[in-house]
Parts: sequence; structure tokens; C-alpha cells
Amino acid sequence: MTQDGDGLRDSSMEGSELHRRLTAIWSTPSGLWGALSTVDHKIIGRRYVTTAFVFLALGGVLSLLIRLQLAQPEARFIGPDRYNQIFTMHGTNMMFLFAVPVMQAMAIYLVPLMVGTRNIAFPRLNAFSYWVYLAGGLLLWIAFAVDTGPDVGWFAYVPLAGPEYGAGKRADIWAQMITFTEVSALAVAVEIVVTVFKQRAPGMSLDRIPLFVWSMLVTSFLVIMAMPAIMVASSSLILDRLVGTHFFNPAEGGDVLLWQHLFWFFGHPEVYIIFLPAVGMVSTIVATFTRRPVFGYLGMVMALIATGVLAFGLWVHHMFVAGLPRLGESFFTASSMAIAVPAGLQIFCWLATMWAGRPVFKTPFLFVIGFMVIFVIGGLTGVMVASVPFDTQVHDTYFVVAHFHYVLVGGAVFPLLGAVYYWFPKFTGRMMSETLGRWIFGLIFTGFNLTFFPMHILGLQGMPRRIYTYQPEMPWSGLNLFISLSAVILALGFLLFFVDAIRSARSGSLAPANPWGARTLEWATSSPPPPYNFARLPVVDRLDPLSDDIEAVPVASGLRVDRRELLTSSVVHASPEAREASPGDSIWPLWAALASTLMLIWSIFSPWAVVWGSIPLAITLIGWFWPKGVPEDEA
Amino acid sequence: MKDKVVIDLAHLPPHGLGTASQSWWGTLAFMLIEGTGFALAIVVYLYLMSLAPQWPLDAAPPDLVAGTTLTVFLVLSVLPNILVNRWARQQDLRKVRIGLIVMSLVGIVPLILRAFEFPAMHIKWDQNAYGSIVWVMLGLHTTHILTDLVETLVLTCLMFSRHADNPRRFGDVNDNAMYWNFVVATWLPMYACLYWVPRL
Amino acid sequence: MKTHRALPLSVLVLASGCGGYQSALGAKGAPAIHVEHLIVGIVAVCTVIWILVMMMLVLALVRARRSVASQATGSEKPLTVAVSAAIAATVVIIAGMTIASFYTTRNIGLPDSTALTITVRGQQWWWQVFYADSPAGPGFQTANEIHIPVGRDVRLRLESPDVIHSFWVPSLAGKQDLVPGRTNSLLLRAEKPGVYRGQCAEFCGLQHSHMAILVIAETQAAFEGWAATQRLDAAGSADPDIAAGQASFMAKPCAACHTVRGTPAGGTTGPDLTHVGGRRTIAAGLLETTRGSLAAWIADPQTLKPGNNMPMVPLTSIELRNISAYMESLK
Amino acid sequence: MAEKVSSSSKAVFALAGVLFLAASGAILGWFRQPRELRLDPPLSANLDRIKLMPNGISGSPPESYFAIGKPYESDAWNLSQGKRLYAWFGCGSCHGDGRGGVGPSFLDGWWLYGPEMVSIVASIRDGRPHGMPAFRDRMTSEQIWQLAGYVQTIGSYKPKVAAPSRNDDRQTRPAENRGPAKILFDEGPAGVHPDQGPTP
Repeated sequence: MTQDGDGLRDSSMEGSELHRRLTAIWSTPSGLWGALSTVDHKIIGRRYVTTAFVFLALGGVLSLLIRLQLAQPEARFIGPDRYNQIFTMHGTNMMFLFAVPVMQAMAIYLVPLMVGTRNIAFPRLNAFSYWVYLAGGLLLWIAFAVDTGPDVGWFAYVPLAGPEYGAGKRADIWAQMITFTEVSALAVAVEIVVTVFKQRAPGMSLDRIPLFVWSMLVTSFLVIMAMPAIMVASSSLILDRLVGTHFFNPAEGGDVLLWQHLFWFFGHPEVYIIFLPAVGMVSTIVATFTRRPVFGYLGMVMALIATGVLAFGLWVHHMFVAGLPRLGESFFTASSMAIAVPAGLQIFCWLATMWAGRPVFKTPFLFVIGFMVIFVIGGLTGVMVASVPFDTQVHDTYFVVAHFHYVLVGGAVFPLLGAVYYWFPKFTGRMMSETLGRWIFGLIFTGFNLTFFPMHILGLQGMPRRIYTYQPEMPWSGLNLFISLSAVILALGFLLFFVDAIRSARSGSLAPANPWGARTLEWATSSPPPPYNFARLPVVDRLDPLSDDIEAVPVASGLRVDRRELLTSSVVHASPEAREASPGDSIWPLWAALASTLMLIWSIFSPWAVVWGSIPLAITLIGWFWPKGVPEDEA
Repeated sequence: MKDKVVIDLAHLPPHGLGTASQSWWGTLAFMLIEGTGFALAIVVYLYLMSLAPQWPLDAAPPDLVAGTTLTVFLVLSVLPNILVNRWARQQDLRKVRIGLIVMSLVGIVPLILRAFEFPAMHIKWDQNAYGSIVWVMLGLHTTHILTDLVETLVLTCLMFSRHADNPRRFGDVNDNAMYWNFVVATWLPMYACLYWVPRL
Repeated sequence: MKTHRALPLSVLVLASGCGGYQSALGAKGAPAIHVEHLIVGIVAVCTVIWILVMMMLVLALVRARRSVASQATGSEKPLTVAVSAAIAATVVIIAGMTIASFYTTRNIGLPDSTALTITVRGQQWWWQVFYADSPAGPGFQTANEIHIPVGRDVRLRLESPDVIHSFWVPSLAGKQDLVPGRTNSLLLRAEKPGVYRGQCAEFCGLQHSHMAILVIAETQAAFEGWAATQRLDAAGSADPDIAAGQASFMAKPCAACHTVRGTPAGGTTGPDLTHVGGRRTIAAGLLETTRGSLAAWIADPQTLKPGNNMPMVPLTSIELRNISAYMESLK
Repeated sequence: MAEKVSSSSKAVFALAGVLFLAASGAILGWFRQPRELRLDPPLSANLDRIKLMPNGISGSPPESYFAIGKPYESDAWNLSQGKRLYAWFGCGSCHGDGRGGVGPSFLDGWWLYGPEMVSIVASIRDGRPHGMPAFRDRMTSEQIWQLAGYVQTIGSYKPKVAAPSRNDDRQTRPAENRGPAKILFDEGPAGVHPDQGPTP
């Protein structure tokens, strides 16, 4: 069936000629049009990361406003209406516009490189997912800017977010922003699953997949299984609000707690969707900076999968005080505590790796050490809130605020910052500053602990979450002032981080292909990689294909250079199956994203938007998939 | 770092079919997403039922005629669908063209039957939670029929265009056939839930 | 790093030192005391674990730095044993915590019968409290203040007519949500007489921050005396200011939302004010009850508690003074 | 690679994108919903200064009402407060869910005193013959305006974007944001009164 033997092959091509031809076929044209129509996973991944960090900065500004208001009792700096918008925006923004997208964004950039392929699977879907994500973020922030930001909390409990108590379109904007980000997250999850399953370099069997790729694979499955729940929930909410369905109306057979079940069936796995990629980053950084592979590869993979499975059996621990039967709750106590086993296993394996390795204390590794210190606290307070009686006292207090910041900032943002320092040379071709990096780590580590540790105490002292102020007679003002001042240190650390990142991207010292002596495939190509990633696809015969004793990287030849071509391989053994075309640049994903945006925003106002808005969407999708007669469209 | 060519891939086919193609896996992943959505809708239905004093809430059980006819029709539609799938695998363009025209027509019939299913529920979406969930379940499944119908129509046009005779197009037909089977398969538990659970 | 190691310990010291009248530590009621024991136990165990893990981390980093050559020779077997042992220890510890948690759950559950049942309805943004009919007399309604006899089991029936609230008086018991369409229950029991503050712990809208409740635990006799007073209608007064205040109250929009038993005022939207002057605070714990604070509140409720449902009623200064006097007189 | 698109059509596409973004921004700006939780006492006192025609029908609101952007007709927060006032002040005991009872209906296209805000405000404030009591002493001016805005919304034939959604109660009629007057309108034997109210 190989009737097309006529394509131009790379087999006997010289390096420079190969480079010229591959560049011609894979590169993104310059200019606005090229930027809008590119499907290069590296360009889109960088865009995604940058956008997510912009949202991080905006969310950080909101948190400073919160701290300003809470620095003293009965402060009048921000009124309750604006304050409720601010904390809702902070949570929503950090979870849906920063944490999940940034982890997926790192994967969009890194996974194809780490598995040794030339582009992500479904690259046009990838472009589409970015535009949809951007539109969702703009919707939320523009709404907030015009004083129509959601004010119902990031978990938008009904009936407060429901039709009767959530006046106006604020809650609808929240719910529809969810749809935007979920569509984009689901799309990316599918791309990553298929990339990992089908596009691994020849020989990269399941037991040779880098741990970061494993973590993203498990994360993507979590996204696929968990996010439909929030889509069902937010759609039901919009229907209740717009056309008068009764999902959450107890007077007509609906149920208020149904919302909480649906939300947390998504919401708890969400935590692991954010945390598991960080686990992969930590494993990668630990391996590189201890100069040895991570101890217990199989155990680490099993722990990832076990965490992913257990993640779906924990959601009720967010509802311990909602009045569910106590016996059922005890089951969820047990399952919530059980997740400490795989988490513990990972911690112990990293410790063992450090024990047996030769640590090099570079900035990425410092962030990993900071992660260990902070995340263990977050994990232990997680065990605490898993206990029903314990939780009845700390649920919805600042203890929980402290807990999840220890888990999410300690467990995910610290590894992420480490990962940015680690992969920055690959992303940009330039190194970040090691000196500044140490300062930044010091400021963020100190600022973080001083800011969030006292919140545990405030919670036990009875300070609830989400209050816009507190009365002077409560014994909380001292610690609150202390926290607000400490937040300045933390903010300074992040400010310096942004300064360093921007400065280094423009004028950092030039990076070699493999500045850290790392052993995964993304370091086998130049920094930054060429548009085609690898001139010849690498062949893998071990877990760490760039280990020190390798003299020349084994590669494969025989791919065409007159169309975008990559290799598909079998799921288990990664033995080559076909030379596959990878779609070229296209503007249609952007049009499809704009059509989706039109339909989704319109449907906040009218149910008919789903009918009429689907027409332009269908047109753009047909335009997207209709063959254009280019070599990539044919086989 | 230096390269060392160890294998040559020139002999491989220029496009993978079935499990060797990415789009097959992509379709599977999207089916997993949507399947989770359907499963959740059924869970919501059963959850609301568990809370209700009687079920259906303030309504007679749905009439069986439209829904059962649709179910039988959907199950039967799998036959031509399997044939189209087989012809596409054999890359028999003429048969695939005929099959796709048949499947396009087959895709329209359920929409007509569906129009009779909504009134057969004896309730509107805004009357109570039972009405809300049955309308949403029917609506959710209808969008899937509609989506697949549009996809089939587009593919039919495509197979009559100059792009038709190409393994990649036949792969698309395979994926579309797989998706139709999925649309049928998801309907069966929904049918049992909507029409028979209220009669238990 | 040293300060951080000391921090988990200091949390115990610090927090138990300042167990105020709204604190999970320094509990004064049986359920909260059980939970406090559990909290202290689990926090202590976790602190030890954290210290051990941090010691391992420091040792691993320091050791490896010192002995660069050693790692090549060592086999991985000791590490495997160590990691396995650590995991086994994790399993044992979390099993222990699960069991401890389970027993505490049983201890804080509601007994089959309680001395008193009080219905609490959370509203945006105040607490409506119903005492049921009892042999001592008919039931009555009050707001934002619960009196209970000390040393007795009290069952709270928790309901909400609007959004979800959460009843939380940390010194006496853990929290329990008030969920529209459902009725939840909570065991309350005070071991010592005292005033215990609580506040809504589930975000419920604009004034979630100002939705406090006081639980006043007193001896059986004092409690019965208080209940007897609450059952009475509002007493009239000969004082001309108070009488004028009452007249204004009835003529102005006040009576449309508030009930004062024994008068024509029978509104049900706002709190029952029959004995408002006898309560310690007004506006759900916002201000102490004094004539001045009453006047301030009535004059401009939207500045003191923006977004709450009490409108700003235009009053002359004399009307304001008289109505405040009237309110204060309703002991 | 990608389709060949001439530079002029590129510019058109880019322009379309920019216009689209601008339009979405403008739409959002239009739906800006700042909440005025505390109306300044002078403003609220001024709200009382409506000018009415001698027959008590129609007239004009004070200038300041326009200056603050007619919030009682267009602002979701005020309308939903009005809906709560409707329940708290027992309007339903005479007017039912808006379809009337002892008192007149708001949904029948027949506004006894015209559909303007000032007329409704005057009806609530001063009462009307045949049983409509005056609420002057039971509600503040701001509350009367909020309630009037809500009452006007119930009877509107074009559902307002800011109109309240359904309550978490038993459903008796479609919620205000779905235009109940339009859905439930029953011309009745007497026909509509074009002189007095809007026609559907």
C-alpha cells in the first residue's frame, strides 16, 4: 500500500541541505498572518505559558488587594461587593486561567520534544485551544474590569450563584468562562494523550518514557475524566438561570448539594491535574541535578497512576459539613488519607535519589528543595482536613486557605518556577540569571512561609474564609497585619522573577543545546529547537537516552522532506508503524475559536445562540477539515 | 551531539490506518470525554430520582412508541454503518459513496423521531427537575446525532470531490462510522433510563 | 530552615495560648473538646513526621555533597529497604489517624434524645432562632442570640430559607451547614457558663463577614428565667420619649418588616424585635446594644453593613432618638 | 502549506477580528452592572419628586433619575431586589404571581394607569382606587422604585437582559427573564387596549 514512493526523502541528505529543506517546510512565516495561523507546538506552547503567567501576575495583584483590605479590622478600602468579585476572580483566575493552562502549556512545549517527535498530535486543535483559552480569559477579565465580575466564589455554590440570588450576568460569565477553559483543556488533553501514545520515538517503550511525560499522560486522563463533570455542572447552572430548569431548586425536585457533588467530582481531581505535572517536573529536575536517574522509576509511575485513580474517590471530603451521612463520610476520610501513600512514596523516592546522587545546587534545584519543605506541610495538613471531626473545625476557615496554598503554591508553583529556570534556555535559547535566581528563591520561599503559615493559626482561632473584613474585637488583627506585610516580600520575589524572565529572554547569556547535562530528548536538539525539532528523529534504547556514555545519538532516516512528516509508533513498544503527515499552518482554528466565542458569549443572553451560533461554528469547522490539496492532506 | 543513523523508515506507509492513525485515537479520546458526559447525565438522573418522593415527578411515564421506534432504528442503522466501515477499509470508493448517502439518510430519520420524543415525556424542562433532566438528556443526545449527521454529509460531499480517492479519506470514513456506533451505543443506557426506569 | 522547623510546634503553643471566645482551641463544649484532642494529637504526629522528613532531606543533601565518590559503589538495596519501610510507616500512621478520626466522629454525634431542641434559620445576614413550645410555656422567636442551659445536650435544627450558611461556634462544636431544602442537626453542649461567639462559615453573599451569633450558656435557673422573659410580650412604657418612639416605629416602614409582640408591628422579613434591647448585640453581632449604636444603625444601616436588607429610612433626629429609646427599652 | 490568501483579504480578516473584539468589549461595557448599595439620601429624597399628570397617569421622573442612568429599569441588582420586595410586602396576595387575583394582572397587556415607571411608582406610593393600598409609610422611596421597576419588568413584552431569573420556589409561570407576558399573554374577549399599554 506504499504506492507513493515518490516523495523526497532525507535518507542521503547532507546536514545543511536537510536543515534548509526541513526549515522551508516546517517554519512559521513571519508577520501577523503567520502568527495567527501557526500550528507549531513550540510557538503555541510559549504563547500559552506567557499568557498563563500574565494571568498569574494579574491574580497576584488581586491577592495584594485582598491583603490590603484585610490588613486592619473593618477597613473601608474595598467594599463587600468589589471584594467578593476580587476573591472570586483570584480563585477562578488562578485555577482556571493559570494553574491548569500553565501545566498543559509546559506539556505542549515539552512533551513532543521529550518523546522525540516534530509536532504535537492535532496541531490545529492545539492552535484552536489557545485561542479559546485566551477568549475565556479575556471574557472574565473584561467583565471584571467593567464591574460585572463573578462574585460567587470560585466554586460558585448554588443557590448563591443560582437564578434567585445571583442577580445579573455575573455568575453566567463565570460559568461560561468555565466552558471556554474546559474546551481548551480537554482539547490539549486529547493532544497529549495521542502524542504520547502514538508519536513516541522508535524504541521508547512504556518503561522508557520520561517521568514528566508519564505525569502529563496521567494528568491528561484526569482532565478527560474530570472536566465533563464541571461542564455538566456549569451548563446546568446556566440553564437554571437562563431558561428556568430546576436542577438546583429544592422546591421542584432539584437539589442544592447536587451542584457540590458535580463540582467536587471535578474539583478534587483538579488539584491533581495541577499537582501531577509538578511531580513530573520535580522528578526531571531532581534527576538532572543529582546526576542520576530518579530512584524507583516503576514505583513513581505506579504512584502517578494510583494518585490519578484515587483522585476520583475523594470529592466528598469537601462536603464534610454539608450534612451527608456520617458513615459515608468515614469512607471518604479513609480514601483521602490513603492518597498520602502514593504521595509519600514519591517524596521518599526523591529523598532516596538525593541521598544516592551528587546534588548540584542550581536555582531549579533550590526550588525543588523549597517544594519539598512546603509541600510536605501541605500534604500533612491535607491529612488533617481529611479527618471529618478535624474538618468540622477548620473547613472554610483560613486554615484551609493556608492548606491549599501550601499544596498549590508549594506543590505546583515552586516546581513550576524551578521548571521555568530549568527549561528557559530550551524555550528561548538564553539562560536566566543564577544570581537573581537565588535571590528570587530566597524571597519567594521566605515570603511564602511568612504569609501563609500564620493563616493556619488564624483558622484555628476561628477566622472564616471569604470575609471582606472582621471586627476589631476579634483577636486576628495582629496576624493579619503581619501576613499583609509578608505578602509584600512574596510579591517582591515574584516581581523580581518577572524582571529576570523578561531581561533574560532579551539579553541573557546564550545557552548551549544541553546546559545542565540533562538526559532527556529535548536536550538532544538545539536551544531553542528548530521548527522541525529534530533533523532526524531520535531512536531510544534506554530510559535516559542522553546518558554520559553516549557518543552519538542513534537516529532514524527515511522521512520525506517535501511535506510535514513525522512518525507514528505502537502504543506499548513504540515500534514504527507509519510515516504520518502533520497538518500545516492554518487560519481556520482561529476562525473556529472566534465562532465558538461568539456562540458561547451569546448563549449567556439567549438560548437561541446555541442554534444560530452553531451555524458559523459549523462553517468554520468544515473549512478547517476540508482538504486543501496540499501534500499533508493526502496519503 | 553527533547523529548515527540506526534505522531507515522509508518502507513505512505514508499514512497509518485504524489504530496506527492518530485520528482513530483522537476519536476514541473524544468518545471517552462525551461518554463521561453521558454517564454523568445518567448519574444526575438517578440522583434526582433517589431524592424524589415519587418518580417521575408530577408526570406520567413517557410514552414508549417514539423512543422505542428510534431505538430499534438506531440499532438497525449499525448494519449499514458496519458495511460502510468495511468498504472504507477495502478503499472501495463506489461502495463507500453509496454507503455514505445511505448513512446520511439514516442520520436524518432519528431527528424526525426525536421530535416526537420530547412531547412523549409529558413534561417541559421548566416544570420540575425531572423535566429538566429528561430534556437535557434528550437534547444532549440529539446534538450528537446532529453532529454526526453533519459530519456524514460533509464526508459524503468530500467523497464526491477530487480529494476522495485517498487512504486518509477512507480513514476518516472509518472514524465517522466508529463515532456513529458510539452515538448508538450511548443511546441504549439513556433509553433504558428515560423509558424504563420510571416504570420500575 | 531552623525557624521553619520550629513553626509547627509554635502553632500549638501560640494558638492554644489565645483560645478566645471564638476559637477551636480552648474548647468549652464536649464536642469541641473531643475535636480539640484530635487536632492536638494529629498536629503533634504530623509535626514529628515533618521534622523527620526534613532531617532526611538535609542529611541527604549534606551527605551527598561530602562524599562525592561514595555513590557509585553503593547498591540500591538499602535504599529500597528504607523507602519500603517509610511507606509501611506511612500506612500505619494514616491508619491510626483514620481510626482516631472515626472514634471522634462517633463521640460528637447526636445522642438519641436531647434536653432541648432549637431551630436556627440562617438568613442573609442574620440568624433567626425558634424555641419550641415546652411544658414551661409556649415557644418564642429571637435572633442572633441563643441561650442554652450549661451541661445539657442541645440539638440544633439547622435550616435555611435562602442560601447556604454554616453554623459555627468553634468553642462549642464544629460547624454544620444550613442547606436550603434540607434540615441538618448539630449537637451543642457547653461545659462552662459563658458567652461563645460564632459566625457564618459558608460564603453567603455581601455581608457574610457580619453574620455572627452568640451562644450564651448559663445555669438551668438563669436559662429558664431568660426563657420566661422572652415569652412575654413587649412591655409598654410611660416614658414620653419611648411612647413617641413606639408611635413612630408603627407609623414608619419599620413595622412592615419587624415584629414586636404585643403591638401592631407584625412584619416577618426582619428579626423579631420584641426583646431586642435585652440582646447583647444588634445587626448579627455588628455592634453592642446601646442606645447610641441602635441610633447609628437605624440612621444608616447601609454604611455600617453595606448591602444588607434593611433600608435607610428617612427620619428626623427626634424620631430617630425616640425610636432608639424605644428599641433600647424592649428588654 | 496553508491556503493562499491575498494580502487585501488578510487585511479584511484582521479588521473583522479587531471589530469582533471591539464589539465584544462594547457589549460587555453595555452590560456593566455596578451595584449601588447605598443611595445618597439627597438622591433618594429627590426620587420622590415625580411629576404626574392631573389624572395620576403618566408624567415624568425627576431629572436626577436620568442622571444616575435609570437604574431601576435596567440594573439587575435593583430588579432582583424589587422581586424580593414583591414577596416581602405581600404583593402576591392580591396580584398573584403577576397574573392578578383580587388585584389586576400585570401580564395581560393592560396597564390601568399606563406602563411608565412614574405611574407604577405613584400607584405603589399613593395607592389607587378599588383597593390598592398606599405603601408610602411602609416602604422607602428607593424600595418603591425598585419594586416599580420589577413590576414593569414582569409585564414587559420584550424580556430585559437584566430581568430576574426564576426563584427557588414552586414554578407557577416562566421567570421574568423569559418574558412571561409574551409567553402567557391572553388577549381575552375584550381585546387589547392600544391606548393604554404595549401590544405584544
